[in-house]
Amino acid sequence: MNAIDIQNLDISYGDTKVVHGVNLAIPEGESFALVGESGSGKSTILRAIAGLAPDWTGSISVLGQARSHHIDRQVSSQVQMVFQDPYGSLHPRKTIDAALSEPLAIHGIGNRGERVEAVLRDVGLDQRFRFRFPHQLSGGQRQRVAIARALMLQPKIMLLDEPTSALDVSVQAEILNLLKRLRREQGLTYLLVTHNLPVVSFLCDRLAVMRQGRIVEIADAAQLKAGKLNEPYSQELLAATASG
Amino acid sequence: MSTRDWLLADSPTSRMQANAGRAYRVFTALLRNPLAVLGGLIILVLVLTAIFAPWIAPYSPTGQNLSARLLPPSSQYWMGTDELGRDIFSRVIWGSQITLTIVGLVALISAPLGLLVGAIAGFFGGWVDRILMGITDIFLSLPKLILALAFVAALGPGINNAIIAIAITSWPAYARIARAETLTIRNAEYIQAVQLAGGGPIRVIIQHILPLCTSSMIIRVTLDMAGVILTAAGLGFIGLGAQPPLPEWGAMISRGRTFILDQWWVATMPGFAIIIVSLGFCFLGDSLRDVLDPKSEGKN
Amino acid sequence: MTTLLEVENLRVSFPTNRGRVEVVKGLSFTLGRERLGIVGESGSGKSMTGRSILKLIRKPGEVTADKLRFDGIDILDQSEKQMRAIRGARISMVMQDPKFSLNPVMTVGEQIAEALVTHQKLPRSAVQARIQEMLHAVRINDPERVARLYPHEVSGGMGQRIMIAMMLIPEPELLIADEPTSALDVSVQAQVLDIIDTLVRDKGMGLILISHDLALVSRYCDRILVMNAGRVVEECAAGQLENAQHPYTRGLLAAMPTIDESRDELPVLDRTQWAGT
Amino acid sequence: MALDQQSAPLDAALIARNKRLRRQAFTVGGFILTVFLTFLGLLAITFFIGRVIPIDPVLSVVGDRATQAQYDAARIAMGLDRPLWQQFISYVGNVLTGDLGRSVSTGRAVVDDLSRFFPATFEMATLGILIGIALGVPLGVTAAARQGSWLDQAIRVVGLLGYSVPAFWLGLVGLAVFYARLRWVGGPGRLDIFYDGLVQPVTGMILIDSLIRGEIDIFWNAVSHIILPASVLGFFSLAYIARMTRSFMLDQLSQEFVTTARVKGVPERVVIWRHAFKPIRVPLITVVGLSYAGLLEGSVMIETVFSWPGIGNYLTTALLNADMNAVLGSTLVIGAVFIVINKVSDVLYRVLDPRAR
Repeated sequence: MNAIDIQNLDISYGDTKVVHGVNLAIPEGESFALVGESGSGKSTILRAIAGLAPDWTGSISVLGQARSHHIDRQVSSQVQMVFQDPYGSLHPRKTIDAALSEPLAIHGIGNRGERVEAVLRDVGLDQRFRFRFPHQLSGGQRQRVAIARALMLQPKIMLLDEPTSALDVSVQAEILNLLKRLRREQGLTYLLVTHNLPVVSFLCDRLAVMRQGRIVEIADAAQLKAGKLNEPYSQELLAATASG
Repeated sequence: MSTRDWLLADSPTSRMQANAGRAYRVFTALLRNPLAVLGGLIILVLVLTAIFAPWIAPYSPTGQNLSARLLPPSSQYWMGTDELGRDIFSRVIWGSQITLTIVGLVALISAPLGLLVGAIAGFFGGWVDRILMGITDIFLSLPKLILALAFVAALGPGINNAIIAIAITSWPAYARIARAETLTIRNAEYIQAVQLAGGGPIRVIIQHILPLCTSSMIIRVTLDMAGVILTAAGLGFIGLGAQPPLPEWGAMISRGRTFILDQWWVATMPGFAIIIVSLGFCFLGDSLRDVLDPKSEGKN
Repeated sequence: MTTLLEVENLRVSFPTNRGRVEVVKGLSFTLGRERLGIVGESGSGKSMTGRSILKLIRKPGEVTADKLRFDGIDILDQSEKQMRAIRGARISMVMQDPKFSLNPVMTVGEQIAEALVTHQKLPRSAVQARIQEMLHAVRINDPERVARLYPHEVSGGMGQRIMIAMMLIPEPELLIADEPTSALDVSVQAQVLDIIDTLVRDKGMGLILISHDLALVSRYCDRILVMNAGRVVEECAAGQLENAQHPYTRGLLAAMPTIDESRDELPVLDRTQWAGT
Repeated sequence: MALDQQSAPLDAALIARNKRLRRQAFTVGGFILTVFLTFLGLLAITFFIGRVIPIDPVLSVVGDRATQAQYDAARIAMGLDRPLWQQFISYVGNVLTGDLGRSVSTGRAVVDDLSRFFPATFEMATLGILIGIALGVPLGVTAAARQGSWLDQAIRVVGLLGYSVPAFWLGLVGLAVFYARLRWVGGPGRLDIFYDGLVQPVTGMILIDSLIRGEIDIFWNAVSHIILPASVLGFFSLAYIARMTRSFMLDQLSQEFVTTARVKGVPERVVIWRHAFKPIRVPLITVVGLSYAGLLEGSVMIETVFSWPGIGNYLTTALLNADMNAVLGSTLVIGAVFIVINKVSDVLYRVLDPRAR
């Protein structure tokens, strides 16, 4: 059974179609990357899977079940998302504890104090941070909280939308290590959106290169590492990365 | 450990301590702002005056003394007397009750109404938004004072009708603000995160959107109170607000009009009361904006 | 090699609730007609360094230095009026995001013309000719049309090329480029940097390239300063970056994943190691 | 690839232009619709106030000593026996044909009254807004350019006073000081009594009419009368405009493109006026529009104080006499002007801002 199965997916924002006929199959336990420049539609696919971009046609199924066009409670315990901007993804007036307990409260899960403590340990945050407000944390610490929040409902699949692109290199390394360790320990499936090929090389097994709403090429990480991507556009991206 | 240390702790150990700490930080930030302190003091004095008016006022606000008509300010009559020999200072003191009632009731009626309408319109969007905001926009593109005047004219003069008229004309502004705020918050990633965790619209609106709207509402309502005081006084001045012999400040100025050239104090003194109280609300509102603005949150 | 810029013990500070905080803590370097890269993570003080050279730090910020000389002129001694004759004409700066650094209600042509006529009195036709020429130089093929556009009508990459044209048209001797490509897509980045590189070399200018990206700076510069927490921790020739000595620089280099990544875990900076330096 | 990079923005610009045209067509239609709906809303509110709220509109016309027969006749004559929606339609029809009923206190048609009184209000409010713009904009810009200076603080306090001083009180104090004590200005009314009625109205605005007729003495007399009420009104628009200008300017001055201008070596005067001020001209139009509309409201109070024969004075007199036709007529006219000013500033905003174009 595939973790995520996408067939003939078209997504629109208002009048404009931003994703055209995308097919993807991601087996359970894999770490898969969507790569492309801004406007290539890669984030939109994540949002459609999560239910945040409801205007699509085609089919999306998650763990064998067809996905509806909206957010629903069943799916929320299977799929969770981590956003790009660690400053915008935490409510400015809520403590870390409140942000982390909320998913438990929604699903009526008890024992919240202990679970919050446990997840903070998992993402490598000291218990001192538990009752702080987001503005008292650094960017990297906030991103750890965002990851912890996504883990609260023990999902199988994590949608990662540029999770390190707003962070400094040294902090990026910490978050990448954390993501890699969590995947190993909890057997997660990752769908990562990024424009950074080295990050893909470190974290992912396979990748799809996207351009203007279409998938140009699907390749193995080994191909990426060897610099052997097939399509000219993929080679362009590769060249830009190497020169930059 | 002192209370202050507990409040300012870097790593609070409970949710309550964290929230108390935040409230304390906002409070101390206000205390550092001289205009906020001044505004707060003025409003505090207004409230205390209204509560203790019977004990503060040296004379009755309505008792006439025709032998002491139109006396200039003196040590006996601090603000002089009016054409019926009533002590203006006592009347200004009692008038604070009327002003406070109007301000309080208008705020209590119009702010929650506007907040709710705006948050619902902003969150749900679509036709709900179009209908609610259509009504709001019609009200907003009409002159507030004139509408209030027309309403009072139809309802009949009096303080209760003045309050209703002002409240009817002031909620749309709050609905606009609440909607604009909701729209910016609605697509924030932390709201999407709650929705992804399965949180429904009621939870999102009440627990996440309203708390963020309220601070800008508090600021706006505080600033608007000056306008409400002026409108109420204007209604009183025209003769449609509080009716004689109630010591309403606008009505008192209206009475003093006749004497403005020779007995200036009759009209001037209640005017100063209006200005000081309005300025108090303005000062507090202006500095609340500096302190509560979420954009400056990280700085303190 | 002539010395263009001398900086000795540069300090920049800002007041906060907890007293004045220094964001640049005693920076020293000299620059000839060469390409110098300043690298650092956010908060390292690299942008403030660039802006203090142009004396753009406004109150309540404060700049002090034992020496801050451009071509023998003491920058800190210059009046605001004297500075205006230097800014644009002799030292110029390209900023991060053309979306914010171009005036939204002036056409591209007006903004470029302003940069030129502020410093040189020229007949109108000559101004137009120079603008066309400059837009060509930044590889814009239809300059007449582009000059009439408003900034919101051009893409990010083109916006940044317009910014470069605007900053180089009065032919300054030193260009400061502050994260000139971090708001752009990967494929456009190289193009923009190539244009800067070509123009700077052709005109024999000095360049200070400020960036968070070690690889990028080492490719486009001759010499590199690595900054951390307001101080320079490493200074070396761009080619010698692999042999960097300081643990912070080494840590940064190691923490970056590579395209042929085979490590199972990225080494993480141990910040206690150099906290004392 | 270089070629491709060149053409992509071109295409993007073309697509954007087409989209903009389509959006504009939609906006013109949508705009007319909103104006229409707003006017309908105004009519609905005045209808509601006039026919629904009063306990018994018939009684207010026939008086409480009328017989039952008289009462019923009046009720049918006023159309009150018909369903509410029919009454509303005939009300709208009346308004559209210029029939606002007869004023009980003046005995004339409300429309005639309004057209006589409107020019006086218009003249005073226009002078007021001119004073407000002429002083408010430079003060706001200066305050922002020297943020934190004593001048900035002073302008801030003036701005807050504009929100806190009752207009009628300021008018009274102004009369007491400048007219009664200092004798600098003329008193209440538009002219001294012995000039009254000497100028044949052309536009209805005395300043203009007296100039047209070449009556320089009357012109100066009119100036001495209008200057105080217009200045009082001007003070409020000055306060508002200065406050808004200051906050817009501070916002602009913190933008990155202002730094760009400074990097170019542009003089500070040019930085402030060309770079920071130019982008806010468009939002300032909205502010001026709002302020102008606000002055029409403010004139209600001011005209009462200065016995100024304008709509405000007419309205307050009607209010005290419970002359509902006159009240609703004035409300309609002021409301309509208010809507027009609001919508015109909206349109100007779209036309003048290159980003919205």
